[in-house]
Amino acid sequence: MDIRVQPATFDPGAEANAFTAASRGSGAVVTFTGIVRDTEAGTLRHLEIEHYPGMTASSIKAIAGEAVARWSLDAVLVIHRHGALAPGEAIMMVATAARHRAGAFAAADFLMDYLKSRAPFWKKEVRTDGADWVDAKAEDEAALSRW
Amino acid sequence: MDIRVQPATFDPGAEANAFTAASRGSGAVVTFTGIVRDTEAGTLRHLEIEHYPGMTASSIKAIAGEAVARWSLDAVLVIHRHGALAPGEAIMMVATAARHRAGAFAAADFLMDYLKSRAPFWKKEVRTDGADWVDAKAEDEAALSRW
Amino acid sequence: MTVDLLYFAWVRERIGLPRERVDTDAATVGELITELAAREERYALAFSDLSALRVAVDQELSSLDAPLTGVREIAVFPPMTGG
Amino acid sequence: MTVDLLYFAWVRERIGLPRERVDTDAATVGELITELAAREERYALAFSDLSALRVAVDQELSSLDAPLTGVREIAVFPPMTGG
Repeated sequence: MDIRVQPATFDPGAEANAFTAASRGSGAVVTFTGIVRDTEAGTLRHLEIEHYPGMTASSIKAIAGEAVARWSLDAVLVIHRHGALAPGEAIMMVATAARHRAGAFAAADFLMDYLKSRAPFWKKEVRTDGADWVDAKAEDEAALSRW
Repeated sequence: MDIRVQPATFDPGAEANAFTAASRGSGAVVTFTGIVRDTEAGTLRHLEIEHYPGMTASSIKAIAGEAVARWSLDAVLVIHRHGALAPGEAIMMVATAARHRAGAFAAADFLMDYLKSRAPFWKKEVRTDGADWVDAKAEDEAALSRW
Repeated sequence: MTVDLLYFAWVRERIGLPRERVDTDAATVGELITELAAREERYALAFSDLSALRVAVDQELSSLDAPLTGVREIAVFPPMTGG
Repeated sequence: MTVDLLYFAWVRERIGLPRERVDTDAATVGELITELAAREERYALAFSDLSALRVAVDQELSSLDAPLTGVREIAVFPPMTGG
């Protein structure tokens, strides 16, 4: 279980390859990468991500541990950035390795749903025309009921 | 839509990064990588993958086109190898890019289910103690009914 | 009792502080929040819609009816938007 | 009529050929397969369990009751195991 909360950029492809190389015996690796999207109008300066340092890593570890147990994962990786992120930069990634594809897919999907609504991160859009905290979506909260 | 059927090895991480860089505007990228697993007993020499050249690329294109339309994907990539593959090598990968995570996950999951049972590939395990064609699994056929 | 209060995102911005230590006789997290809201306008503003608030007690997600006994750290924030 | 037959995986191995051209009066893919199975032991072996066979007609997945009229290429193979 590899959990990293950091301001620094990371290379999703290199991380995915290292993760796969370390999980020999797994037949299936799923990755999710979240990327900063510009606004429709192209006004985004950056996304500011705040987090709760005392709680972030431990809450992600708890979520990841549940995924490992539930889908018998061989390995799991979560990287989540905080601080100021420019459009096009990777915000975070999740990778899951399992013997078969169903477990790897379900676990990555589950992890994303929980990271969206249960890990202590908050996003603020800093635009050329103002700044606003991103509202949580009702559909993200609703997605948790799938699990 | 980038569809490749090839005997050559490929670098899943580099492909994922290039795919993500080309899909600016997408907030979510999901990848699946299938890897040759050794047998429990460690007897696998290689996996031999046969395909139907006249049909392979066109059938994958049809499946990928359906995924793009159904989940409004910004981009889709499918790489599938054939020939002799050693344990630990990547067999294939799928990548999907969409505005939000739900579409990217569903489309990648869908593509894998269809590639498993509807793209003309056949796997043979060549082991130190013999060789056998891999049987299709009832659960793989059943998985199609999800879509 | 004395408890450390942490604020995040727009709760932090409205209150104007990332953290503070408070003395309280409140029995629950909800009572403490109501007590603060009555104290100053900026708290009233931050806590005006309780349904928009989430709380963590000693770094675990919790709820407004959580008792304060033995608690050292309480965080108050909007619904999380990670991922 | 004349049609190209392609075989893959263990169907190919049992028949001993990757492809061949055959003349037939069969009306459907299924009739053609039955005709071949009656012709030689290796076909009978490859086609003994019709439920284990899949077919493509002119490079599209199809079924045993597909008509042969106008068809140029038929492929016979076990269930696919891609991915």
